[in-house]
Amino acid sequence: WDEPIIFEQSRPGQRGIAVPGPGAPAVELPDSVRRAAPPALPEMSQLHVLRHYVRLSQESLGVDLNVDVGQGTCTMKYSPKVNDSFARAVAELHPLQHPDTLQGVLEIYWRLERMLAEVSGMARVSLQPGSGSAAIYANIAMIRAYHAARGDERRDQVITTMFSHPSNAACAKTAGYEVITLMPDADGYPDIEALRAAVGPRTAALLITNPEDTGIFNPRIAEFVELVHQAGGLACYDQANANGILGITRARDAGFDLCHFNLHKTFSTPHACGGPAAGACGVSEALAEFLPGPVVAEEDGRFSLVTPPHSIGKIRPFLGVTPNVVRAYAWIMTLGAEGLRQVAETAALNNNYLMHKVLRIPGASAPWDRRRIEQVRYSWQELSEETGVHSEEIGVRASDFGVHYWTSHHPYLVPEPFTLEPTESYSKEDLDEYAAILAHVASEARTDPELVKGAPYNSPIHKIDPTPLDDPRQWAPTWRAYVRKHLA
Amino acid sequence: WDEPIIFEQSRPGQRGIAVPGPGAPAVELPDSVRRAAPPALPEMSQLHVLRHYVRLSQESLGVDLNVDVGQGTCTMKYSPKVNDSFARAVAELHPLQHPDTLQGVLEIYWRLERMLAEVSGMARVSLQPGSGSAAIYANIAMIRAYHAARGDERRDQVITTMFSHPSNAACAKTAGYEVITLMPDADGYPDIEALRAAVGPRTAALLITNPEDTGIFNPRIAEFVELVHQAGGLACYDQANANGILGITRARDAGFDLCHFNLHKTFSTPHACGGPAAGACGVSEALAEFLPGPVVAEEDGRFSLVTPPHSIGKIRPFLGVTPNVVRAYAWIMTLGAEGLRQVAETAALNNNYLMHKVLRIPGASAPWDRRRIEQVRYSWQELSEETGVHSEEIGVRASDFGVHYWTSHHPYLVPEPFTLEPTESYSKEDLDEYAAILAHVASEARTDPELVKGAPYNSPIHKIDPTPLDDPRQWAPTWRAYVRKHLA
Amino acid sequence: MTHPYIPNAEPGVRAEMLAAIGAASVEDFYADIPPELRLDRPLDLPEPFVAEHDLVRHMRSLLGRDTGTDEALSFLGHGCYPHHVPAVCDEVNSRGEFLTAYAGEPYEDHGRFQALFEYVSMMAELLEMDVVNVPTYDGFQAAGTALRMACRHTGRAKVLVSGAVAADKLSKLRDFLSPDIEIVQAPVDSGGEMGEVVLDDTFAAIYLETPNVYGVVETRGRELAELAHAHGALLVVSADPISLGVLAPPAAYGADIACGDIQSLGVHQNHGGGQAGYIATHDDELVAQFPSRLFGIAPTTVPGEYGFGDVFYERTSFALREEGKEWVGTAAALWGITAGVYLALMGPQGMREVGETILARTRYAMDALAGAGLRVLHDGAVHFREFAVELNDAADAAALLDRLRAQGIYGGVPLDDRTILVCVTERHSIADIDRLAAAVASARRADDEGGRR
Amino acid sequence: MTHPYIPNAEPGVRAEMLAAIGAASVEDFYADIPPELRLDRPLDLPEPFVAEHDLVRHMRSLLGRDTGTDEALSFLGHGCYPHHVPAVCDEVNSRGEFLTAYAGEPYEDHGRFQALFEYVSMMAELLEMDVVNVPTYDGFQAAGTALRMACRHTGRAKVLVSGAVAADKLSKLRDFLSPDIEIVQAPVDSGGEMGEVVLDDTFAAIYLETPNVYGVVETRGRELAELAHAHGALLVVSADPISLGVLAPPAAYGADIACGDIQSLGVHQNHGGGQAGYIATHDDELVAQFPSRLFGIAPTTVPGEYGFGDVFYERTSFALREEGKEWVGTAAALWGITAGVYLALMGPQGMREVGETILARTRYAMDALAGAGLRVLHDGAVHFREFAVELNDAADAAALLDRLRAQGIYGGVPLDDRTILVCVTERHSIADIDRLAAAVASARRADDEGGRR
Repeated sequence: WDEPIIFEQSRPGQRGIAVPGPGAPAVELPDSVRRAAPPALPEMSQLHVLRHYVRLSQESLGVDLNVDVGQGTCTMKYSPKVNDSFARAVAELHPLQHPDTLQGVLEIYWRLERMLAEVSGMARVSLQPGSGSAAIYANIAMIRAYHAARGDERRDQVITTMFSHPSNAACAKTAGYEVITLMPDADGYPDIEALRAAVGPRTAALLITNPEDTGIFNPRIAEFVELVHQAGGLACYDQANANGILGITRARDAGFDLCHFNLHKTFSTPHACGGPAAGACGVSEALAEFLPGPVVAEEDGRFSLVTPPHSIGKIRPFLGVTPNVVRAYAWIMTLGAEGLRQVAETAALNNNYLMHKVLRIPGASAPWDRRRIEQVRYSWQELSEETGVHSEEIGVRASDFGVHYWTSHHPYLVPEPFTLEPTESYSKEDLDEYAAILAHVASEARTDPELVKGAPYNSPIHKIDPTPLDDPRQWAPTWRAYVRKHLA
Repeated sequence: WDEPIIFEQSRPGQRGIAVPGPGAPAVELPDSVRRAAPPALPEMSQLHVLRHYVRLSQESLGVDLNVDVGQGTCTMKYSPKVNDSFARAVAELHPLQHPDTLQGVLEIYWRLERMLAEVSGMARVSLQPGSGSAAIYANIAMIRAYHAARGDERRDQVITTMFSHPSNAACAKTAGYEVITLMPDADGYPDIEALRAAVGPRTAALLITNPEDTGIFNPRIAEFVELVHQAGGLACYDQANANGILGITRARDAGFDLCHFNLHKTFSTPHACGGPAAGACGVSEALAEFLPGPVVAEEDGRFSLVTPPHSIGKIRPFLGVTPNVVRAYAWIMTLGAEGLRQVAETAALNNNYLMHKVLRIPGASAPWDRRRIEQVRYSWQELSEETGVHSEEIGVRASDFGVHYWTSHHPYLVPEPFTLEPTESYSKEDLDEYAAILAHVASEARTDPELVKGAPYNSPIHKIDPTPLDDPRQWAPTWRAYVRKHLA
Repeated sequence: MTHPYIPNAEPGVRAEMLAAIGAASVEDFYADIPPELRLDRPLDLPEPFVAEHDLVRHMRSLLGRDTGTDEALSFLGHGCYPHHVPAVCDEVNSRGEFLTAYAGEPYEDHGRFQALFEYVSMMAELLEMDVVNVPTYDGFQAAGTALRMACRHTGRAKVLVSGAVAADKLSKLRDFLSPDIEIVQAPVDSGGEMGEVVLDDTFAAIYLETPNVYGVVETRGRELAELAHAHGALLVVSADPISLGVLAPPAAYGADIACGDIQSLGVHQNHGGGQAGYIATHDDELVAQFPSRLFGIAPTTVPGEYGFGDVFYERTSFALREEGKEWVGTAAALWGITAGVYLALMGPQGMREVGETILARTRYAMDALAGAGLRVLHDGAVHFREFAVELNDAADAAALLDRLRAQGIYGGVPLDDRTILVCVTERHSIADIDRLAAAVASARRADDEGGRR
Repeated sequence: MTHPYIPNAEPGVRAEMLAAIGAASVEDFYADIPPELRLDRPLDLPEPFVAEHDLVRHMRSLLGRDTGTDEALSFLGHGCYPHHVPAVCDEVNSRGEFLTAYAGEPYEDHGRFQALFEYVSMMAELLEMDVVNVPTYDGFQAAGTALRMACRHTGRAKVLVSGAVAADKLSKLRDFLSPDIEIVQAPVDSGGEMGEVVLDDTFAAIYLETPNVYGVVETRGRELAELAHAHGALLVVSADPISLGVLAPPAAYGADIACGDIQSLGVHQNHGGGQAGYIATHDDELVAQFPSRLFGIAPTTVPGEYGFGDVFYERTSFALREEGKEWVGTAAALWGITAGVYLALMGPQGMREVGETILARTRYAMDALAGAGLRVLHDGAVHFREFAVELNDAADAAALLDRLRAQGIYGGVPLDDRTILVCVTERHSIADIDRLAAAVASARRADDEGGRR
């Protein structure tokens, strides 16, 4: 589709929907609050609005459509359609209804909190955070509250690792902490000597992902936790990469005090173009009193809301992202303990199978010769040096074949990176197909590098010139700005 | 997408859904009824089934996506999404529930029957038929029953016109009638002299569309009806083309005894790849006793089912295609009398505007210089003679631009035909765009006829070789047959 | 206000378009309609709910007066069945592309053609027959057409129809086979199967259903096929496809035409609006007798690519008007696509398992209701999904069903004053069946006590 | 049985893949996990419902214990609002392509980028500001970030916050602005608006809401903007976008940052899961302070073609980790797309009309409840959608709400023991409001009688 910007389709006098009339006397507004001129929204008939968005939807590539293994660390797995039907069933619930009228949804919260506690080994879980990053932030806020409650105000540093998700560093900084980032050692593991050097009386916490975004599991993780504990700090586990270790190893068993899950990664809720997502915080008994409130309590089969005594307060409005809580609950309930373990084992199997295929592509490598759990950060360094084609360009060309391809977060510690995470959802044939696409593009890079650099050829648009996006005089974050700067 | 046939994606041991176990002792089946070998259905995981069909859906062009004015006579209009939500609300109703538990849906039937009676001027309406053609058949069955009830067994002929939908002829033949088809006169109207010659004591009925599939309204329609009545026959109005005359003129007012509507055309229910559709039969008081049963009766606000005394019986199981009945009801209820008239007037406006544009394309014509109501059967005769490009080829090329294009029913009485019906749903810009596509293809036909003949270029597939489809040794109406004939 | 569904009713654009055409008003377009046929008043229709929210309120208020099978425990079947509908079936058939597509060509509608081709192909595997139609309206229509096909094929005008057929279906057959085809009804034997029949060379077909209207699985298919064939007639069998993971397909015992309804394959009950009919034959001369469209696979100019198109289009009324076979119209294609999704999800294993579960639960329910004191008809036969129970006195059936309904149980479909048809699928848990049996037992105790008083 | 969600758990393919890799078993992949960290037992989780139908039964049974606002007459608001959700909004946001897309590039996800660009562009028109973010989590987060943006921009660490803010929102602000930013709360005047405030040059911002927590439309925005600007501070205004068809946008009276929640724009209540936050500024130096992604339009190699991409990506934590602004994660993009669909459907006319209807019905409800004997707080102010009523005695609020709930009415949100916040939207008909008033009047009569006894 060559679909114009919606404003270009506006036609005065058209409308997409009619609104009930007041049925009561109109209210006169004082000039100070009355809108002077109507907003320049598009005017379109209903079919035209629908058609526009249906066309745009077809120009987007969801899990439902592609072999979505190319958005590494995002755990793009099948989000079961039946669970969407349960999510729709809470559409008309108001969060502040009397609990007597919400017993079903409260029970689901209560059950899911307990199931995630079992999965992580933690004592209590909160489902309030709106995402993984928000859960990381909530964990940091609890860490801050914990130390403050003990009068331990000196602790102003948080330690994380370079291959932990950037939100660990960013959330800690937002919460007022100085961030110390450990670089990987020569083996690709977080550097324990660097940790030893960093911990001390100023250490509030360690925030660490494991396996990291390289897919490498840190075998000395318990030692890391122990070192931080010895220094009086807390250990907080970013379990965004939990998909390969469900039922295999648990956060609390390695000594962690806090952890979080992304329900939209590990527990299958849809990614929704970037949210609504949902996060879960798990904490040890010692930290339970700081959980964001309210949480669900049960007594004699009746469910109610209570706020923990030293709650950090609200992380978001109301109880949580209920449609996703319901989906995640249903997902676990159709898998059970054995199913979760099959998820993990199959995610690891798929990842290792795909790695086996990718590493056979000349020019591809996976820095550090370590085992990987559920994802791999690869490198095209060799191919790039040989052909001058960069990883980003390979990604754009890969999109011509109907798949996603992600390089990595910045900075590119692994040179010319790309990150694949096949999850448990894909078949062997899917993985073969994805590897074949990469092999094909890599071979194009050798035989016809300009072909790769000129991509895309199969997109609604051609190669974008990004320079205006970083130039304040030219950038246009809205149509209004574009009209002013470029069309006026 | 280059999506393989589903059988090619099968992988032993996979499954898309699990089934509840028996929970009770198994039943041993005698050999005579036990299936010997499992059916060779595909074996696929749930995501893979979903992905396959989502991809196929994207390779289909519905009203939601295109300027759907090229499927003339089909009245491809916007099917409002809100009405789908009402249709879903009847998903879990069983048709044989006690009427006390079905008062809502029965009231909707009752109300819609009355509204369609008002729209047509008829006394009673049945919503049982599953489609327009099934409604035509029901009307013929009522005609047969009517004459039989009067002991009038001589009437074995039905008269129709060449530009009435083929189902009028075909249903009449199926019901045992000899079919007489009137050809248009030199003015493009059904030939009244031919009718005079055809009517007589053997005439059971006239089955006629008006406006016909040419978009031409027969101004002597009342005279046609009168001639048939004088001969003792009944007059039955195919109102598949009613979209341009809602609230303008009514079947009963022209003297008709029976009529039918297609709810999926005029009343906006979705076409669903070719059904489920829904039809409505309207009849005069004299024919009400023959209606298919049951119909809904009302007494003191309570609704029940009754079967007319001389009902022709069942046309289909149960009461009708309820999801579509509900949709059609909701559609009328959001438009009202004024809205229906705006529908008609705008359908006529859009059609005449598009005709104005199309007739400016060199090589296009609209045989007979008559006014048109809601559609036009055009001809590329001139273009075809000049360039050797046929109407079908122009249609295939038009599909490259993301629109449908329909020639006409057989036989091609209008040479090199194409039929456009823009309905009320499209904007002026949509019509301009469609006309521009036709103009562009017509100009291609002149400058580069092989380009047009080589189309499509923008489809998932290339030009089809149709010869095997008519050769019993080669045709493959199923994959099973294909494997046997072509892959074995 | 311009209605959201009618963009060009907006006065500005309307004037612009009229000016472009050179028309003074829309009245110009209606000049062919004589004044005496013009309606000189607005249609007498209710005031509309133009605002979507007002419409929603109105519709919810009406539809809220229904109490569906999702709010009760329903054992209603008799042609419309409460099987589990996989969410993926709903997802696919509510995709706007499929829901609002229609009759496009094999290029821009390649996906629609492929989805329907795959549906017929999966049905073909289930049926072990090579030819299956794009769905006709429903199982009633499929049976009617199958019998007309048999008559056209044999040149005969008489059919022998099983006595174990629903009354409504027989009504449809009578109407649809009129005026030229005679229906002879076969008896039902004490076991609930088609009884002894006498055939001669004037019959075009024997028509058998399995499971039949009583839920009885017919066991003498092969015998009837041989009988039919010995007289130059065909065996036409109506079989519910959801049974065919465990039951032999009609072709396996010699049927020439199979037919039936596919509502059981992933389609909601829809108050009876979810029906769709299949007709299947071998790849023989019967192909010429189909009125429906048949979609076939065809090569394109690119080797290895699959296109699709109509097989033997010249059979149809679209091609030949009254010279075609019966007629073809807009029937139930979307339910065909849906049934295809269902079969692909289920696969061979799922179809076997669902059949086994239904067989076992049906038997369990028969035993449970017998235990609750009802007489189960044809208790010795194998039943699939349905069975009939008989009460002692006329009019008992309605009273029992009323009592059950008061407890939120739709106990079954009354076949007559004293016979109830009970339907059990994989959706009914053992606890559901026990609940029905307990409610029946208690209702009967209450009746007995009522009788004693 | 191979689970339908885990294809490669099938033993055959698993073995095949292990062999290809050269691994003995999946244990090989876990060799880095020390034995003492390995869980030596299965997780202790409930028995699963593997069959989809069994899961559906379980979930329906749980969810059936809720009584939603579609089964009651609800006047609950307080941050989550029952506006009409157009069916087209649901259609678009349930499209699998959007529902399951994530973070692709501007080529294969062109439609996602365009839909979000159009959302921010339509919000920009409504707000009369040139820069709007891709949605953050919710209005709480938007307010917190807007205040942090103001502090970063001004280099100050103190904010003056309206006293008419919901308690939960204040809790969020306290947590989120810790530890470095001080919150000073302004009083509420007798009219329900932000009262007199004293500002000095240490303040980064004044934070105002309109309509505020009491539903009162603030009228002194311009005055506060001037006050803030006089001290080198910013005015941050939280405004519900559904009011902006009739109410002046914050930029019109001088606000520097606008923020709020877009749940009112076509998103269901979702038990509070439908929230999403917007933040808007002029195209000035504040752009550098956004943590969220900003999608901009960009040229491609083909003239006239529009591409999209991130504006000033180097602000974000994705680019700079802790050196970015706050953090960016997976927030609420789909609700942004949905709100865009809503705004496109409504257009300028629809937005004006819905605002007028809400204003009129809110006033009608205030008068009706006053007529039913309740004291309406801030009765002289213009209210939009919400207003508070006060009861005579402590704990009366809960008792009244209990009585109403028994009649199927969710009467409002208790702000404290004697104050109830009542919400009225375009979904509430005059008859609905009359029903509430009558129920209140009757409950109070019953109370009075109870009191007399």
